[in-house]
Amino acid sequence: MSPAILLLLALGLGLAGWLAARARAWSFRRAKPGIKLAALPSYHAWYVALWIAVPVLLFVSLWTVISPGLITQSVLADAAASNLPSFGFQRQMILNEARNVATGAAPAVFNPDAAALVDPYRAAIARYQWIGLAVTLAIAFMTGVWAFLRLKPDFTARTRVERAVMGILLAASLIAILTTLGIVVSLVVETIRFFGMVSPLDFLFGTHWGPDPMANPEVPDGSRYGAIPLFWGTIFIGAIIAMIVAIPLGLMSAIYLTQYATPRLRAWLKPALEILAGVPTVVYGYFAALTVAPAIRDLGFSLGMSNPSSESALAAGLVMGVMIIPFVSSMADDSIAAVPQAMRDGSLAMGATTNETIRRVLVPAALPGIVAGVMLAISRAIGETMIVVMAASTAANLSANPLEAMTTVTVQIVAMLTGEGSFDHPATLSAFALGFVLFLVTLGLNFIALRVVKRYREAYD
Amino acid sequence: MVTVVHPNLEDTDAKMQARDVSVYYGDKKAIDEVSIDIPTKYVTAFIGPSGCGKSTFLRTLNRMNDTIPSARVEGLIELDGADIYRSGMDVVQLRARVGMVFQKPNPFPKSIYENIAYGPRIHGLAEGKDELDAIVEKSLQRAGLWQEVKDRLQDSGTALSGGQQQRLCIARAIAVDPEVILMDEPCSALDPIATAKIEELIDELNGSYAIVIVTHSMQQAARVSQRTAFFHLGKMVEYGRTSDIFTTPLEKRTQDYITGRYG
Amino acid sequence: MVTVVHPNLEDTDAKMQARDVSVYYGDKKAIDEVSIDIPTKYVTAFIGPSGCGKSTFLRTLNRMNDTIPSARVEGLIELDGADIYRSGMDVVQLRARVGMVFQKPNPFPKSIYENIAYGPRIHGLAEGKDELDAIVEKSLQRAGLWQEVKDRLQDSGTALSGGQQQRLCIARAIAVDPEVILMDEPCSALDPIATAKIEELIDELNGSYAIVIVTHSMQQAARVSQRTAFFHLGKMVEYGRTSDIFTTPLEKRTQDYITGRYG
Amino acid sequence: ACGGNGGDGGGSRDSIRAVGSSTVFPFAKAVSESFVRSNPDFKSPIIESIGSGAGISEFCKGLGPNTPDIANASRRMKASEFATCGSNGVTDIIEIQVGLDGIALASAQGGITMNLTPEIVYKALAAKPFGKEQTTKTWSDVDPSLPNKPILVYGPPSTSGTRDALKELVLEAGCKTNADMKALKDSNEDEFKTLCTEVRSDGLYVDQGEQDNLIVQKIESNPNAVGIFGYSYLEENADKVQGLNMNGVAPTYDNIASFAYPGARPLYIYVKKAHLNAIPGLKEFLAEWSNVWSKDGPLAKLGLVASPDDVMAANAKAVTEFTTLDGAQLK
Amino acid sequence: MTDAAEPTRTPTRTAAFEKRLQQRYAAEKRFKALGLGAVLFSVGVLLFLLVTMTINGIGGFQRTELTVPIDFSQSGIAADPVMMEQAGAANSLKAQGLPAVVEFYAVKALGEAGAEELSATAWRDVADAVIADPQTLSSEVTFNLPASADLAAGYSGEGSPELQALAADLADKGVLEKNFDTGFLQRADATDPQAAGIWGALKGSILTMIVTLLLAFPIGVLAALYLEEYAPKNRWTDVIEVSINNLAAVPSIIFGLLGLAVFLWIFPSYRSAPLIGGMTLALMTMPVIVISGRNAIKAVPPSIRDGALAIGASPVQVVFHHVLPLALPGILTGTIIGMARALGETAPLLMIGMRAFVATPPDGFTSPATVLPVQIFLWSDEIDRGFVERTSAAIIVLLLFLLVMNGLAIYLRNKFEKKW
Ligand SMILES: Nc1ncnc2c1ncn2[C@@H]1O[C@H](COP(=O)(O)OP(=O)(O)OP(=O)(O)O)[C@@H](O)[C@H]1O
Ligand SMILES: Nc1ncnc2c1ncn2[C@@H]1O[C@H](COP(=O)(O)OP(=O)(O)OP(=O)(O)O)[C@@H](O)[C@H]1O
Ligand SMILES: [Mg+2]
Ligand SMILES: [Mg+2]
Ligand SMILES: O=P([O-])([O-])[O-]
Repeated sequence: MSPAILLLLALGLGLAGWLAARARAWSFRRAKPGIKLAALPSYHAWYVALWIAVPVLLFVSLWTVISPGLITQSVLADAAASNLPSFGFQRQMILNEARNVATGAAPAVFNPDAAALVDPYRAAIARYQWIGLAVTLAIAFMTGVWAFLRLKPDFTARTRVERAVMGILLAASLIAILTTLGIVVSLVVETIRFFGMVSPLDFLFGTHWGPDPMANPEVPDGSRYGAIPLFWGTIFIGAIIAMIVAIPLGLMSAIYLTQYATPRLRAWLKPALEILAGVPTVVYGYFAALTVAPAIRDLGFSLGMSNPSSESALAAGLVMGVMIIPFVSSMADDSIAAVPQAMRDGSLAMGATTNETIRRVLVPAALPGIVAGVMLAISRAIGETMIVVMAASTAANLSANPLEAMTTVTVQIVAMLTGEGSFDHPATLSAFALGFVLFLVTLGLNFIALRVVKRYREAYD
Repeated sequence: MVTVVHPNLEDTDAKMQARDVSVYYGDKKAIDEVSIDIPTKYVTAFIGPSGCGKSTFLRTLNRMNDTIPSARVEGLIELDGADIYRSGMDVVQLRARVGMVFQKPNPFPKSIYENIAYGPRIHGLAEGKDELDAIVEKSLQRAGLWQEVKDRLQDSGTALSGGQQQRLCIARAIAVDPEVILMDEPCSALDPIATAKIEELIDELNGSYAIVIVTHSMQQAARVSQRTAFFHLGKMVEYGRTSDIFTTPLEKRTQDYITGRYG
Repeated sequence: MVTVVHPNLEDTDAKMQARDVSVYYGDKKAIDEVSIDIPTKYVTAFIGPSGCGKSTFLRTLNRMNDTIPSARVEGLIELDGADIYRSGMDVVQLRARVGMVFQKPNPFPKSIYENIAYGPRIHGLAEGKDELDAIVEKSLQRAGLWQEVKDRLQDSGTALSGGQQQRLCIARAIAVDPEVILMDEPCSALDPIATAKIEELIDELNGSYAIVIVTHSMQQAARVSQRTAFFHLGKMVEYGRTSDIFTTPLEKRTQDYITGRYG
Repeated sequence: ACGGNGGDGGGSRDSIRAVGSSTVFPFAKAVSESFVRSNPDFKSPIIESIGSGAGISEFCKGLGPNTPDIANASRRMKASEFATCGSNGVTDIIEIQVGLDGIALASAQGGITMNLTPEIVYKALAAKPFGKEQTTKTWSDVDPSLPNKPILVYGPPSTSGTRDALKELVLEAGCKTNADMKALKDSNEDEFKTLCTEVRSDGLYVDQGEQDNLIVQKIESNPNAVGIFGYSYLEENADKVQGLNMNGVAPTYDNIASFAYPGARPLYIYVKKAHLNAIPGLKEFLAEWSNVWSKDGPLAKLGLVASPDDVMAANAKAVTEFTTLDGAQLK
Repeated sequence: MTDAAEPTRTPTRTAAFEKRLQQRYAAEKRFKALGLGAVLFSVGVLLFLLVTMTINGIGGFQRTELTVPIDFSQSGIAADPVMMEQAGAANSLKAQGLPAVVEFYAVKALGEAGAEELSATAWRDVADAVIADPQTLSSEVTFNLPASADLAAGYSGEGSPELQALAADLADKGVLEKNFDTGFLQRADATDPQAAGIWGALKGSILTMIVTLLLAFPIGVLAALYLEEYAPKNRWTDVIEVSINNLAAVPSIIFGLLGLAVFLWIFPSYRSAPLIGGMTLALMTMPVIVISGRNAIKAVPPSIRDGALAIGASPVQVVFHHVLPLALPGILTGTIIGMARALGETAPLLMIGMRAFVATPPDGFTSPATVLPVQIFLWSDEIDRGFVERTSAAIIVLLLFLLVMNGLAIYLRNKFEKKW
């Protein structure tokens, strides 16, 4: 029986329990008019419904896992299965095909061997369907009756149901921890494997990056895994070039929007900035690769360079900077808004002009928040992938010339992992080590930044 | 005119003159046709129950309510005979001439020195470091703060106590050499000892500047001011010598307020 | 015990009894060993200067301060002789029996009907729509709001005027048929006319419910209550018949407060 | 990575998966499209371009739904790879040569033109030409007759068959022009391989990932750059890029078909026989290849050079009879 | 504010002060202009981007087609309606020589050279038309068939001079033109830009987003409720809070690594499937929903909670009857923004294989698929001029979706802002 049907069954049984329990609770009332139930009838109903639905759901999930195996076993026991090929995968495929036909998932068999198995499959499926159904009903009945018998006028059903609800809420918030753990574990495990092949010193301090995915994984060459050029490229593009664009423009935008723009103008310009923030990075990447990079190359020629790169760090950095503008602007906006009005009034009352007030009072006062915002922006920029994948290079250069090609950590992660990740080669695993470094760095930046912002906001409250 | 002006109020030089001033926040009238002369040589106190418009009116005097988009001023306000709301009026200059001290001390999050030096610097009042140092010292001295802070001018202004902060704000206002100083409940965030210091300071400054002080404490008004205006529901109800207002109020509302019947 | 209880206070049925109740916010003691009987048939007023702990004490009576994580209650509070802080006490039941009306009217942003019907619904007080309709009508009538809103029960509760909203909140509290009604400055956000209506309402409800009202207006306390407790700095200073407290206060602090010396 | 058929994780798969060469990729895509339109009952094959080497290594991981059915390769499978396959249970492999391709060296239309030889290419690209330090920066450093333009070559990464072909057909050939190196081949094969096939890593040779398209884009925008990619891309983009002569021979269809151009090489697909019955449509997919690979077929339009007639006939047979590959034939 | 240059200003201070004042006002003006410049630059980039994409993209919604009249009554091809219902219909038509018929009429209408440049799969369009309506076989019908990519390029003024000339020639004859390509929104990826469509990727995106929404929304809302309303203040809840705040800032590619290392390890056979993509993006979106959800919940005034508690509602009832309904608009706004971000996300999906070439739209959550942004990425690598236009067209489709989503979020926010 398909899980969907069992699911519906569970819900149906739950509903039945719900209705029965509610009727029961009402009957207490009718039996003794004026009696005050400890909980509303609907809570009695939910109590019983949960007691039915949860065990049934547990059983159903268990059953969907084990019943295919049971079915297959009983089919294999059938005479028609005796001449199946011995090779596991092919046999599995034939069985699957037969099962698909038997369950109606496929119209007909491709493989004649499978045809003979369709009927045994049908029989087995039907048999186990009945078994599953019977067990489901039995469970529902037992738990349902047990819960039902506990209903009394003074039964505190609400507290119990609410406890279940709280459990669900708690479980939902634990997913966040699980995710973080999942990230850390998946990164750490593979990173440790990588460092088993390549020394962390080579990785962190080497200056030559050129993993060879075809090299023999048994004899990894540590000298090919020096990640310094990647770190440099990442910092150069994300933390230097992009920030040179994003910080002044973002800050000035925030200042203009909060201090100068009329409400009408702001009503138009702010959403425009928000849209800029909502443009997917792949579009920026396309824009960088198609429009900005060639323009920068032409610029390189006009500067007399003999051979400017068409995937210069500058192109990726500039576009990334534009992408970050709205982010910096909104962070700066928040920080400036957090400076008490009294500061602004104090300065204006001294006869300062608006820009003097902004430059000498508001911005210095908001500085911790702005710096934290910039840190978040940097963490965003160095983790950004698509722009650099599309517009930066894969060549690991250690250079300070923005017109040269450079690569970044994220570009290399994508390069090493697109396609088949075979988890036993240092080239593939290096992506996880890079990811781990990236994770740690962005985590550090975020952590500090969030702390600063929080402490600093509290200071003015 | 709705205001009762005490008859035995002698004529003095008026530093500022308000004539039929009304202030609106959007559609709401917060000040209703107030006319008053701010004398050059005295301390004028604005008193009245909360929300009666004291702060609002005070802020019209140096156009600080320009910063509130919804605020709108009608009527005439003159400083030395020149309309401060005329088009072409230079607000920056106006505010340099009409200083302001706020209810909650609001030193800039900079050093004490920088707090004072800020005004002279933006207005270019000092040439060179020495002059600036001199201005800072003089202002702090006038504000009675010099002795307390002279050894720690580089400490942050926010590190001072509340009373010291407020005196710092007064020193800051003095530093740009204003002609009028407006104070909006300058002591309401302070303890009695700090309050006493500020009152002392106001006494000292009296005569050098035209001073307007908003206060919710009648005792304070009685102590520091020579003129008192009583506001009620956006109107100026009564105006006169402080001693007259407190001893022989002419209006029932004033009397009720002074005797604590409402507020 | 620190409280002075007026000697000629006759014994009445006590609906609630507090014995040596102290309340802490973290380390700070906000209520200090207060003992009081809340009579079944009268209106009891809590008066005292701001911050003296009136609201805090009121909220201990229906355990609304459970919602403040730092709050901690010591001592004994009984409702009909049963400790309301005992473990196993069902707070939900307690609050259904001890209703509360807040300083600022806080109707739910739902229809007027739903505002009233919410309580009976979650407590299962009505079977079917008819009964519920009846409860809603009765509650609104008791709160003196029926005439004004009967034609627009589906309008939002927030669309009413402040005074109507407050009466709606009282109706909402009545709808779950409580035994005690606690009111924390129910009129402080209202104009005099709305205040008068609420006071009238309290008069009408008096006798059917044990009512406790916190107020900062001595006039109001005098008008609506039969018992008054005066709080000061977390202590209950004096307790007695309202008429006695206002005419012959036994404690100096009470007298000072009543004559407007502080507060 | 997960073993066996236990539970749902092993699951089944009902669409064909082919991974590997970026050179074969456009042809495989076209065949897949054609296959889907002719056989709407089957699901669309999933084709990924990850390079011949990576494709074969993935292919050889084992049998089952989690491994690909087909490896596309722009070079022949190596004996070592065949052995790995065998040790993982992938023993019956059908090898199908689907056509020919040449590695073309090309520049933008109107860009740099040179008459190259394997020796020049070797000297310009080797990490250590003839065991000496790589010092060349411009083409004229390599050979004075060449233009004085900086060396900038976009080429295939080490996972690709094109790179292998570059090594074998061009670099090694160029390397062997030196007698010492030729001698080295017999004395120390490993050393020879390193010196002759290792590509410089100082940024003048840019390894462009598995995207021959990108290489075309890059050289199109840079008249001084040289790209190395499959002939099919040259043919596809004839309006944008021009082939560079090698030994005086231009990379054209005919020169490749006749093996006159030094970079000519066959393209293959490798199929797991064990999957033939298991994956619906796999047989039909192979048949589709043979339907379209002829000289005037749709693949030719995409730049595939058809195999010589005899080879084509033999492979057409392999497609219908599923003859398996004999490891002994491989190098 | 007053104008500095106004001459009526009476000098009241020293001349130096006056002069300085002029400079200060000039500085003020410059500063303001700088600020406006910064905003206008950003808006300008946005407009430039949108305009470029639109100009390029218009072509992407079109297809270069050749007009070929075919007289089936002469063709000898037969089709009985029953057979046409079946799957192999196209093959049967092929076997009956339909491609040859098409070619014959193409040569007739376009000449040898022109017929060469009919797309290799053009006959399939004819077959589709015949299958849709077998009656066509008895009449003469004029088809607009796709031209080859080369001829399309030639028509756009690119490619070899010969083809450009041929295209001009055919266009003069009125048999070559660009038409709106309805198929673009119905087909999946293809090698030939003339045959490529966006529906496969769009459907992949939709399926992926469904999974993301179904996972991230309930989990995010429940977690937000727990943290904001019930969580005791202790180390555990601190850990949860810190993890959520940090997750919101973790680079998306790291989520891709997680998906690759965890989800694909558990479900290896669902590589490239929307199910895995949706799960990965859900983890990324959940923190966004939690954070915006918490803010929305925080904005519900405590007086509402007090009111409900005071008539005896339990904490769970307070939340589900009052807080949640009131916070819902805010939560939805956050959800839409989070979903919009997920919809535009590319990098994590590259990690889990959603970049394979699949020629048909996915037919379920577990069948291999690609998504819009990945499709854009893949097409952007194609050199063919046709793909440049298709890429821009795909970007327009994606941006339209995002604009609608963001617009909806802004609308919701404005509509429900400050209700209290
Ligand atoms: N920014 C504003 N927007 C709208 N109304 C305002 C604003 N500021 C003040 N008001 C209103 O204007 C009236 C006068 O306010 P104002 O602050 O001047 O009173 P006040 O006498 O200073 O009171 P307080 O003693 O409490 O400071 C009040 O009703 C107040 O609500
Ligand atoms: N949530 C809280 N946390 C900490 N301290 C509190 C809290 N609520 C009240 N307090 C403190 O407890 C003391 C008593 O406060 P309470 O609100 O009970 O006074 P009150 O008599 O109701 O004053 P008011 O007339 O202003 O309402 C005050 O000092 C107050 O600051
Ligand atoms: Mg004020
Ligand atoms: Mg209170
Ligand atoms: O991708 P390749 O064809 O070069 O292996």
